Amino acid sequence: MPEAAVQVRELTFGEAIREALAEEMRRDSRIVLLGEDVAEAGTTFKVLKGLVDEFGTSRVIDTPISEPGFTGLGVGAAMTGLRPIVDIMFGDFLTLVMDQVVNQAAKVHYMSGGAWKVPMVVRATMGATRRSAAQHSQSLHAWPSHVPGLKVVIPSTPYDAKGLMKTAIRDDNPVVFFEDKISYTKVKGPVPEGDYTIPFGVADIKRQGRDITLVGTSSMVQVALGAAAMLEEIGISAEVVDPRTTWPLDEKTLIESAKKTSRAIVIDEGSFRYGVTGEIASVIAEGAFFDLDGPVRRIGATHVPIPFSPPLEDATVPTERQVFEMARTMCNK
Amino acid sequence: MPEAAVQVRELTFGEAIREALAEEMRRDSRIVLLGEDVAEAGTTFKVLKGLVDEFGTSRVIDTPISEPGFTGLGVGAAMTGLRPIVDIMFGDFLTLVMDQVVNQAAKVHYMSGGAWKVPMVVRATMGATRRSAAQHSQSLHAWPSHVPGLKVVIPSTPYDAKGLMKTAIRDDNPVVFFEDKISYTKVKGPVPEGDYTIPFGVADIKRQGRDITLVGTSSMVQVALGAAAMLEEIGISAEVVDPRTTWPLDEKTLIESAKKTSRAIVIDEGSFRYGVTGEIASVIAEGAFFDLDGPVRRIGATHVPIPFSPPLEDATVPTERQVFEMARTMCNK
Amino acid sequence: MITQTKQAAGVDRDALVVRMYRQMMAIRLFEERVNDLYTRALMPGLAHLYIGEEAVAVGVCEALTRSDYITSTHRGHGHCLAKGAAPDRMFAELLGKKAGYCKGKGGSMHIADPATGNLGANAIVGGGAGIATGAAFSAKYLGTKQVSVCFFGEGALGQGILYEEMNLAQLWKLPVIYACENNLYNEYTHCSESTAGDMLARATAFGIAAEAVDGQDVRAVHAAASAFVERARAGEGPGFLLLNTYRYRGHHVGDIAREYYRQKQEEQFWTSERDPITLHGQWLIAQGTVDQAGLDSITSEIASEMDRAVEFAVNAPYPDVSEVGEDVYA
Amino acid sequence: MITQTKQAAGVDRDALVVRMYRQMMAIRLFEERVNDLYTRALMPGLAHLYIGEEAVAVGVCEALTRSDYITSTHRGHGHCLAKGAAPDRMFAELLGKKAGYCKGKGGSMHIADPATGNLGANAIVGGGAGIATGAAFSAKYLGTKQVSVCFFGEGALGQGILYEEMNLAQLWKLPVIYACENNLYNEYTHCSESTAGDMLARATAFGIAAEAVDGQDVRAVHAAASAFVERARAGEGPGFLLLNTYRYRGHHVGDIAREYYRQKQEEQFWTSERDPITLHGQWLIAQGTVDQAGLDSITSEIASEMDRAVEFAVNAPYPDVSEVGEDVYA
Ligand SMILES: Cc1ncc(C[n+]2csc(CCOP(=O)(O)OP(=O)(O)O)c2C)c(N)n1
Ligand SMILES: Cc1ncc(C[n+]2csc(CCOP(=O)(O)OP(=O)(O)O)c2C)c(N)n1
Ligand SMILES: [Mg+2]
Ligand SMILES: [Mg+2]
Repeated sequence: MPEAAVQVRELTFGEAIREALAEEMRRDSRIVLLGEDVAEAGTTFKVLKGLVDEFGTSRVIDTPISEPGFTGLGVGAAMTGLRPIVDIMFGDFLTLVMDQVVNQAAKVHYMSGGAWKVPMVVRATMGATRRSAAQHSQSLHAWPSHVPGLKVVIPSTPYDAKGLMKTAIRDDNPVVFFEDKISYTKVKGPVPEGDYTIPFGVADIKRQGRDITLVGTSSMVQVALGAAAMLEEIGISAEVVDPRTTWPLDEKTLIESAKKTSRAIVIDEGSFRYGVTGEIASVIAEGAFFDLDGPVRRIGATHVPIPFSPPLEDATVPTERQVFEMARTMCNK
Repeated sequence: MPEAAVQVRELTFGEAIREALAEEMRRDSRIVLLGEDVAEAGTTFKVLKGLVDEFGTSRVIDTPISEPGFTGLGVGAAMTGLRPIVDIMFGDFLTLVMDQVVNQAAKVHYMSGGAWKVPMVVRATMGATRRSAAQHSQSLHAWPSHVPGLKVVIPSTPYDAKGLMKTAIRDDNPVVFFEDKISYTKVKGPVPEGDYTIPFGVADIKRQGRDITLVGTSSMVQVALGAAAMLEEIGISAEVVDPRTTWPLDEKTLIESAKKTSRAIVIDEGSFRYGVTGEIASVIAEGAFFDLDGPVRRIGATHVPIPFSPPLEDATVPTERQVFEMARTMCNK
Repeated sequence: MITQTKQAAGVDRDALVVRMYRQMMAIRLFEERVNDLYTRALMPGLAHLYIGEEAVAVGVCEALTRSDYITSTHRGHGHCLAKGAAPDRMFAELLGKKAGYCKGKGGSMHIADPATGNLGANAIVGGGAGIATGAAFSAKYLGTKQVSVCFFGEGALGQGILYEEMNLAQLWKLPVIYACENNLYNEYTHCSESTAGDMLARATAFGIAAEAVDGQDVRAVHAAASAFVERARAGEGPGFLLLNTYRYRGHHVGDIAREYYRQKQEEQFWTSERDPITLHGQWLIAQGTVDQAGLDSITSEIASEMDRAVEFAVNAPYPDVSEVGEDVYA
Repeated sequence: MITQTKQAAGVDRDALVVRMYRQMMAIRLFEERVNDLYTRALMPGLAHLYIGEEAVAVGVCEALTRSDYITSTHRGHGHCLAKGAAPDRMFAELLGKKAGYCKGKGGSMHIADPATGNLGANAIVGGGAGIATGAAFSAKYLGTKQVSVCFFGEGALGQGILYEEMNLAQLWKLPVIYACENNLYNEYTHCSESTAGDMLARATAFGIAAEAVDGQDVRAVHAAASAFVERARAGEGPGFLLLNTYRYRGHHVGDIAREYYRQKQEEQFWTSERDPITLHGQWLIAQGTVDQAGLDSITSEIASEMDRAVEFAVNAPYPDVSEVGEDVYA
């Protein structure tokens, strides 16, 4: 095999994000990172470890515990020449910054008739099963996805995370970027060195299949892939589609996959009701109705606050087995 | 006609809400009203006008402009023996109280294993076309509907508003109650004097029909009824279903109506994407798929921040004409 | 006419004090026309008039350069004009016309203008605090020497984010000035019912330099603002101005019957004894800087400018409905 | 053994000071076992230990009656025990067992107990401020004479809601005490990097009575807290206590390598010179209230109670998976 021009290494999801941030910060001195314990501690998840050594405390900035405060500051900084990235340690704390993100960042461009823009990234985490209980385990990506003016990214692999993060940073709009906590160290994959970007609104078919479409978001892509492997053993060929961004949404790929397979399940880790699955399932149903064998089905987190107790918490998160069983039933096997 | 035991008057939507609050406050001295300019001013919409005269400033309480502060205070008061009703003047300001509503109020009962409860009502407004622009016109009911532990009410008529408000106040859980601003004075209807309640999770069929189901929420019920009248003229019989509460959701009534008519449109005034229509359409599609002639269709507000300029703003809100056209196409007329 | 050039330092004193008169008068006459448009049902929605508070916006903005930043509020026309915006495009915005500063998409509560450093009015009370502080962060990071002013009403002292921002500003020595316009009322509630303790202490608690100023005295406002601006520009960190003032009219144009929340006598006291334009006019005459005829000619000049601006706006076209989907994303 | 009866007034002084020793020791030994459970991988998730700060919770809670309210934090075991909770059900909660205070649904960061007035620990920094203030609102409205204490770390001074609540509390003269535990660190950041100005002034700015106290001196904490509780109970409004203390261990049990954010010498100074239990024990002996043997027997008594509590919890069953859907709605 000829030596590849670009070296591809195995990185964890967290490493891929750090690499994207470091490369972008090298490229553009207007990028600053703001958040609690982002500097020497490198965040509580250690994802930013080392960045402060390279970029210094004027660009990797520890803030007080003031999520609304530093997010609001980020909006103003973005309007006036910087490209701030703010770190919301636990996505659950998005509750505190919705005004800055939704009433300010998302609307500034429109309300000003295009006069101002807000090139800002809000990094937030998502995902349960860390035994962190109800206020540290939520996946709240449905909320910003509902808000015109925002873009929302939910990467599932290290490769996607790096490329999408670069796109997010270079985007002139406010982008909310959700990182699955468990994936930080658990999910590994090939990541090219150096520069590449992945456009928003382009779904990725993570696995080709014929009999059923499994749409997964964030860590649920792994669950879908696991279920697909199980399904293969009983002769069902599942296609796994990862939208990668909830907004913009690649409706075409979703619809075409469902048309091809005639069945679809949408799997997401947010609370089940009025979440991401409703929109995606509706889009598929509207676009592929006459090619569908049956209704688009949905799996989300059990519609309860996330419990601390391990057996209870585990029961709230969608599993491979659950997807497998549903798919099998839908395929009449 | 014999004299009715209970007198029924024509009240506006706003008067019905005031009457419910007044009757409940008479019944239960633990109820207090907290919000900005709720006392002498009776809110900026004048909905509470007069309540302070009857109940005094110890129960109808003007607060500083501190939405997180007084909502959080309401949570604590609810846990310790009161039944607070907090007033979020514009539903857009829910952005400021999501932490108190979502991380605190909604989760206290569950996180404490049932030890504490939060009998609290958060009143908020919704609805556009008041020329109030992007930060004073949003309909954000999809967000709390996504949150386990909350109940969410979106009444459309004075009758429903009164009965549902009483249920909300008597409920031992946090309830977010959305009031359409335009309806306050514009929508009138019969309201019985005295006590009655309407259970949560029971949809109301506002109009019987055979050919198509129009699911409307809040002010969109009026839009659906208007469209139904237009459809009648061209020989299409539309059924109008009002879920009245997004959570709990009366799935059965929605599904049965769609099964009967074989077609459904869901109309809601929130931003189109990842909003209420996605969930309701999915529920209908999952439950009635094999009886449907085509996909469940959805109409929401144009997915843009709400513009100030009248012709632009008017273009964002679902209209009778839009519903009519869509229904006609679906019915092949 | 709104003078567009501003040089805070080295400016001729006479020109400055006359320009401040002119600017205050421009705001007054602008707002009277807003009220008129509302009364004649020509303006969609509502608006919050700045009448009575003119010395605040003018005194502060005359201490700034054109490229310095401001954030403004729901009661924002005064800030906008004082920072140098053109009345015709402002009226156009208030009427939802395409020629407006925001192409009609923002309206009264969201006028923004990069050319004059106006980061935008804000309909969320306290909503500009983060933006203003962030602009100061940029200025410091980029070394531009710009200063940022955050205008807000005393009602915003109820919003926690203000304290978060003041903490950040003082920690990082950001060039931002928090300009608290204390007009005594949060909508229909007196500030004494909503504000515990001492207002100035709300800033000094964070170590921020703070000063109370007579907000009806445009020269006092200008002096205090200039000192804070200079400090901030020199890298010495944020300041907090408590500008004591009064709004003559209702909370918004529709707030006519106000007796239930404040006395007519109170209003009369301020309008007759404490009017910033009258006081400054008297001073100008006493100083011999201008005579009454000079002031009158300023007034009539501005009046005709405003009338032309209204006419422009009334006759300007609405945006095309197809524009509703534009400017959502950059 | 955790003494359950508390009468703030008229209590025998000797009994009080000995009980405070006992309570502090109970917290210390409880937390050591938590760390042990974590190290042995028996505890799901993480926990934030209160070791070093015992005098704060005990000094404050001994100034309260059982029906007075508290809100607590992510570092909440100390408050919970000091307010009278039973260690066995606490350990059970930490292990996610059905017998826990929250049936295993809350875990370390959410223990709540109506029987002892514990409104709950909170994993949102500053998240208890509203709840505590609301409980004080209820107490005043219902005339129950209860007092509410809001415990929070100095990191919560960064959260705007705290200022909103202090404003409300002072405006409405609510019986709430804001107990700020200043252990110098917000996670891995020193408070001087996150807190501008003077901490006490953050409360006095609202007109709230405030006092700084040596948080390693349980008697000083108790005295200051008692004075504020009495004032509050008498209807004179809120108070703010700045309790200067130190956490000996990591931010959470997994935070072992701490050199990058604080010096070993600093830790050593506090543990060897400023340990609240050692200091109070020495005082008790010096006063002749108890001798060393007496203290030792308290310690061993508590140690066995804690061991039994751990055993109970370890052996207790998990909730049944079917319970996941219970307690969502009342
Ligand atoms: C967060 C928020 N809460 C409430 C309102 C409604 N509101 C608009 S103006 C206003 C009063 C503001 O008072 P103040 O800050 O003193 O400004 P003033 O109107 O006196 O200039 C209120 C409560 C709002 N716009 N935003
Ligand atoms: C709103 C919010 N932001 C951030 C966090 C993450 N976090 C947990 S504890 C902590 C530090 C708290 O410091 P302090 O309040 O001083 O309490 P201490 O841990 O020192 O007792 C942080 C930042 C959180 N739980 N909630
Ligand atoms: Mg005011
Ligand atoms: Mg601390």
